[in-house]
Amino acid sequence: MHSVWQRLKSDHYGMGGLLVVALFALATLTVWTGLFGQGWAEVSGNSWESTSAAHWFGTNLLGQDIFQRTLFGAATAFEVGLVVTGFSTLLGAILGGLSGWYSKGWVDEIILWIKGVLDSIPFYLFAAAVAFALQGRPWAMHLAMIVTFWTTTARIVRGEVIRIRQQEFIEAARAIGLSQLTILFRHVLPNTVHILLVQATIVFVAAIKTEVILSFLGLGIQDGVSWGLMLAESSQEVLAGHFGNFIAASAALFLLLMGFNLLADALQDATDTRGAMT
Amino acid sequence: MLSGCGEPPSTQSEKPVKVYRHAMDGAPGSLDPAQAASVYANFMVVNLYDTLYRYKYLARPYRLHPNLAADMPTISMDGLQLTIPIKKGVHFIDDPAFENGIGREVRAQDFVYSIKRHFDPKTRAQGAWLWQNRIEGLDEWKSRGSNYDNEISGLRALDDHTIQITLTRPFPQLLHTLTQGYSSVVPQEAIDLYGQQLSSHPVGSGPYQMVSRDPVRAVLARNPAFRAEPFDLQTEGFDKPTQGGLGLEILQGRVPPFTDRLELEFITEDAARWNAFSAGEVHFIKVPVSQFDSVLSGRDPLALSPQFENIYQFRASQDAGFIYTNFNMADESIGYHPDQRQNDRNRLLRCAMVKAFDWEKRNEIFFYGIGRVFPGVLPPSVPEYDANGDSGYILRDLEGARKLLQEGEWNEDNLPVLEYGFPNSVTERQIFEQFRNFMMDIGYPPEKIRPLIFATYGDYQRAYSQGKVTLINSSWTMDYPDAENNMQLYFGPNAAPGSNSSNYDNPEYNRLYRSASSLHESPERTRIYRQMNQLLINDCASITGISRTLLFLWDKQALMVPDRSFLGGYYLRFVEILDSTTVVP
Amino acid sequence: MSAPVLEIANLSIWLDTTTGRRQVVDNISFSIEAGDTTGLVGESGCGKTMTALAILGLLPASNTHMRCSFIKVKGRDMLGLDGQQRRQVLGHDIAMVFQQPGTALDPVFTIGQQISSVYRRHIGGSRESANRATLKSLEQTGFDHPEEIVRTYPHQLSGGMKQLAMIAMASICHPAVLIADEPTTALDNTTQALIIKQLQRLRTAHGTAILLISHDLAVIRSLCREVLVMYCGRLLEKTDCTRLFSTPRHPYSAGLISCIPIISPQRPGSINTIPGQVPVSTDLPTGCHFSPRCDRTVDRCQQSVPQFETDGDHQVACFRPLP
Amino acid sequence: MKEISFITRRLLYGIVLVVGVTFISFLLMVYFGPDKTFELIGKNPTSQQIAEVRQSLGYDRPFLLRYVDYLFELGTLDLGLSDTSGEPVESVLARSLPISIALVVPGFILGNLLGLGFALFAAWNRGRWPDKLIMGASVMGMSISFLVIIIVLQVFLCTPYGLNIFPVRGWQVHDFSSYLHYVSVPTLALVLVTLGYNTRFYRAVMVEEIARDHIRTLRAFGASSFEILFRHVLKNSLIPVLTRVMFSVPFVLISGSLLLESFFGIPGIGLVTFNAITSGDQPILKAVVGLTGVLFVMALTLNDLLYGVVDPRVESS
Repeated sequence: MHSVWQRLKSDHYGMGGLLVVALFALATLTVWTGLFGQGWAEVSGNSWESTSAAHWFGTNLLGQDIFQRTLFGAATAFEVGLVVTGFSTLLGAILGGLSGWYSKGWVDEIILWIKGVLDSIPFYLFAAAVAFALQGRPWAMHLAMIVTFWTTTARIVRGEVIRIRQQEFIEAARAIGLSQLTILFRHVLPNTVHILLVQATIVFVAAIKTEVILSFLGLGIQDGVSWGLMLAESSQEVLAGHFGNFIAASAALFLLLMGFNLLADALQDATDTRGAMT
Repeated sequence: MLSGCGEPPSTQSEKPVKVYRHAMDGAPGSLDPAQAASVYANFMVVNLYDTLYRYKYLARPYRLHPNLAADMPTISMDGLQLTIPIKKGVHFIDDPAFENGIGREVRAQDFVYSIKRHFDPKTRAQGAWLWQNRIEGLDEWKSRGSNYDNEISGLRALDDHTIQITLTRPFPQLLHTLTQGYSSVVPQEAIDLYGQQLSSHPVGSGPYQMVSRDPVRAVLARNPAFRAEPFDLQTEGFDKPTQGGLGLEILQGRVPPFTDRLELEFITEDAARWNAFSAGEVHFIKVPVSQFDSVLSGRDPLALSPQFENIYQFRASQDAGFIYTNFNMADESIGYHPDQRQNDRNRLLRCAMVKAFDWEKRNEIFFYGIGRVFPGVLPPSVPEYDANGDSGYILRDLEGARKLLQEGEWNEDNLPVLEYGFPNSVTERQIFEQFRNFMMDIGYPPEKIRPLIFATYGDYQRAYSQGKVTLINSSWTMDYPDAENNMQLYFGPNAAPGSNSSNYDNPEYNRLYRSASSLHESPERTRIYRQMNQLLINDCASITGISRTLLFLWDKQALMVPDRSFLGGYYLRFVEILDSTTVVP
Repeated sequence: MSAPVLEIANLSIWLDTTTGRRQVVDNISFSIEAGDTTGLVGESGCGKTMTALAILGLLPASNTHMRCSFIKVKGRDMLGLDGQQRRQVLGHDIAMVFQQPGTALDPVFTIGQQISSVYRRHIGGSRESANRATLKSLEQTGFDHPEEIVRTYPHQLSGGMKQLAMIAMASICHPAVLIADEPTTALDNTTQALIIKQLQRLRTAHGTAILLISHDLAVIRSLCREVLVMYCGRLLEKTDCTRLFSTPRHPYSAGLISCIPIISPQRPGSINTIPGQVPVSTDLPTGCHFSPRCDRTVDRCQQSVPQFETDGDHQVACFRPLP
Repeated sequence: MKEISFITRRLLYGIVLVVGVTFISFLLMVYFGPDKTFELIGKNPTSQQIAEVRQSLGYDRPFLLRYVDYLFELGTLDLGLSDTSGEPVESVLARSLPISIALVVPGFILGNLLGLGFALFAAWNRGRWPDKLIMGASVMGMSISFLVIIIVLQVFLCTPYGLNIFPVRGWQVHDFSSYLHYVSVPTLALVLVTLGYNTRFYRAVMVEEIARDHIRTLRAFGASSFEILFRHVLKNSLIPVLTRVMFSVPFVLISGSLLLESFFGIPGIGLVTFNAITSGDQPILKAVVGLTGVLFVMALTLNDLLYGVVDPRVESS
């Protein structure tokens, strides 16, 4: 991990991405700790006020402060990103690990079947279905993403576990009589951490993008603000000449996604040991 | 035409096709008259089918006029028996459902059959409530198994061209119900052949027939066999001072429908609809509120911007309905409570919330400030509207609201958690957020007013129909031009799942409603209605209401007086397009 | 002897890694004459393969740097040729056989397609003549049923057959020089012998000069006339094959030779090793790279780099060579 | 024989998958799904009327029975009537599916071809400025939301606030020029949103292929860049490329067209699905999910079979 950080540090684009992500994370923290963004719901001005010292990005139709809403949107994006990434990575690691460890066995077959089924349902339909089934529950969106996003992680982990399983130190662990699951969780899965890290950044990006689209469609966030909701409002507003919501939400979204994409790239390069071969 | 200028002869012989292109802000669902519940479906159904009566094209207030009926009904002395003659020689359109594919004559029996359908569970009909418990023998017919061979004493065809309806009790609104798309005449042959698919395969005798339809548009073509009834300005209620500038005079004596083809575009997004109109893709639009600012040059009086004056006609119209937010009175946290003290406290809370509600701001943000705010359920569009009514109910009074809260010993900690329901949409969410802001101004903690969002309108309806929503944001569109239609919204027995979504149940109100139900519009009834309205206000059962001002804009090429309320789709047959000689292949 | 067909002068190669740039080949020069066989021997990672790739101009441009006075094939300096001209030389005048026959052939084309496209590229002519040449080349390389082989895909052949097919491909244009990079490493003993036999046939039949790269002295001895010993990117000894085995002069060469397991019932299990380990190329010792592992090291060895001392045909880079 | 057993095995697996897909989607979308009862009911209903509507919608029947019916419907392609318009679901699909195909095909093909082209160019110039430029642009492309792309394109190309040269909505296609008129902006949007992903994916594939030993062999034997790229690299990368293409077809058709069609008011399968979601039209939802599942499994199976054509290694393994 230390060498990964060393290599990452030498990647300027990656560090740039990390900086952007860190800035957004900081903004999120200020929202969570109650420093900023608390006035997202409050009407603090008139409709369509332009930018001013009081309203940095102007106000929306209701007279709410767009800057505060953008900040809160960042917190929403991070909240969804963290929860979805955390749980789907965990699920992907465990199920992918089991699947790879018992590959060709019935455990593997069942996990592959579940994976195949989930992969076969168009995502937005699935998200809508989950939203129906969990009518109005705020975590319906999270659940829909977690349940579908683990499959890619699991596929990658499975391949890696199959590879690691054939290595000598695993034979050694077997030879000294460790149980199957102990070997898997103590010795095999920890060796997939670098893959999980890269995959987690990719999932994070996907989660944010999906959150925005689901919220846009009204299947996402319930009470709160999301950049997707701001875009949904703006899709009608831009034709009436009001660009505040649109510019704020799309710029914030672009910056954060760009940051994450650069970081994901850099992480991938930094953890890829093949590049170092002669 | 350009005849003699070297045009190929074929174009001379072909009559140019006149097309009227209309933008609708929603798509109809089923086009089976028995299922024509939405404004949009009704709008189309009355063009595809015939009803016994319609409203006069130009007369305001709305006045009934025979459509398929040959005349107004003959009514018995007790007012319970109506005899209605229908026109002879009216034919259904040609369709494979009929023998040899040729449309047969429309008979009185068809009308009887069409009303029976609403009482047949197989139809999945939605109009039964109009006639339920009103017509002699109809409900019994249903309980005996909806067998079409069984006769109904109160709904009979005396001969092929005479209908007799016998009522169980006076029903002043009956004729209005016979203008509804629900009451359209449907041939049994079509049901036999198409069954449920009649909804996408209309077979009627209206002025138009269906050409094609998909989720974004429908095309209707003139029914060539539609009865020739020359247009008469006087009969239709032409009012020269208000309607003189529209050029309708040239239509006198001509035979509607004036256009050959209707192209109805279903454009739900405001922006897209406005774009389509600006680009000249449609002749007519109900202007989205977001564009009011660019369309109008003044609010009082309403005036069109100079840049549009030369190309568009313009008309403002009061929506036949209103928008309001009900408290769920069946919810003990805010409505009726068995404990008298708590019951009073709840009323104080409701009244405080009513006072905290800022109608001026609501009107300004969502209705461009030109909606009409009124107290209760008697909007300006009904004659019973009281211009001198209790305006305190719709004025914001934060001080007063706080006082009421104090009186009820309400504070941040003991205020109940309220769930504000709405179906998923951007505007609904904004309306909710504004509502929450209004309440925050009297110290209601925002986290105690929670959104309850439903993926579909049906799910929202189900939830409040089962009493699962505390604050119910609704809009009511009147079915017929009679205030009775509004008063029934708070009639106790109509509680959820009925239209009384507030579950308001005031014995006095119920008694007055019953006593007025057999009355036609009259000073006595007006007095009773106003009294009921005041009861509602005193109980603070609902934050109500606002009636939208609609703006219609249409191309000067089109001669028309558009309508979105009771006349609805009936005006389409009278639309004329000038110089529009688009030949459609 | 005839004129040299392959001459390399002052070749140095650097490789960029995440930990920085490091030198992997340090100023080596040698030449091979027509019909001659030269072995390049050394431990894995000493720069043998890099040298071979440098000759063909196949070093990856993105992470390697090369400096060289000239690389002449049949007298033409490859470094002075443009891409088009160099492609005409590659496969025609100089060809290469790779270490991993399993991956060196394109899996989605048949053997026939791959061999005949080399012929058509360099010799031209019709499809039929290319097919004929392909069959002939395969037959000469020892395939009994070449007409079946041309239709097969690489994965349908064994490793040895793939390597033979590679040789058929390399020899179809009768190149003047053939570089064989560990051609037998991945194969079993009998197949090894078959490959060596084919290489010998090439030399005798077409006068092809062969540069055989291997870490296996036994293979070198079975084929080569001359041997170059390489260690950490430098040539340490260059001599006649028989002389190297009888009287190695560089201590490293001597060590290498003593490491060859001698299969004899009298002395079971006597395997010598060179003490110490090959240094990491990022952390090469100053002076003679072998000095830390050498039992004859003197101070001088750690201070300056020994140059080739010429003793007739026997060249050695050592301050204290073995007698 | 081997091939037949291979195909049967694939098909069997496909059926098992379809059962899973239909079960999950049925459970979520139908059993716990939207309820149209109160939308299809008249005002002031009696409890009897509510029961009648529920019965006619089939809501009152036991879960398993409804599920089995669903499988039967899918199997016989007798998909019932839309709860909203009353049209047979088959005819809704038959009308909307071709529109969606016509809508997404140009963007899909262009997005993949351009992606392949850029990827080849970048991979061949790996590490040099064309590579960096293309990769940088791809990352930017990947970072822009589909929503933003659509809104911006619509405003700039389809409204009086921009160039106003394309229609803002609709699909009145009757000849090729009107097709171009309606398909251009959605195509552009689709290309912009997929190009970044495609380029990166294909470049990764190409880079891996170019690094293979047999490419070095080709260069050692004097093959030209053109021959290497277009004959060998391309053919070798066909498997990952085809896999990606095959697997994205059902999703582009449903998910991709969902946003495009609802924004541009195009009456294709995406809009139909969107409307079905927002109005709770279960027969349509059931059909769309079921058929996509089947389509996906077919793509999966076809993909495996195509491997055999493209990669000689598959048939014997």
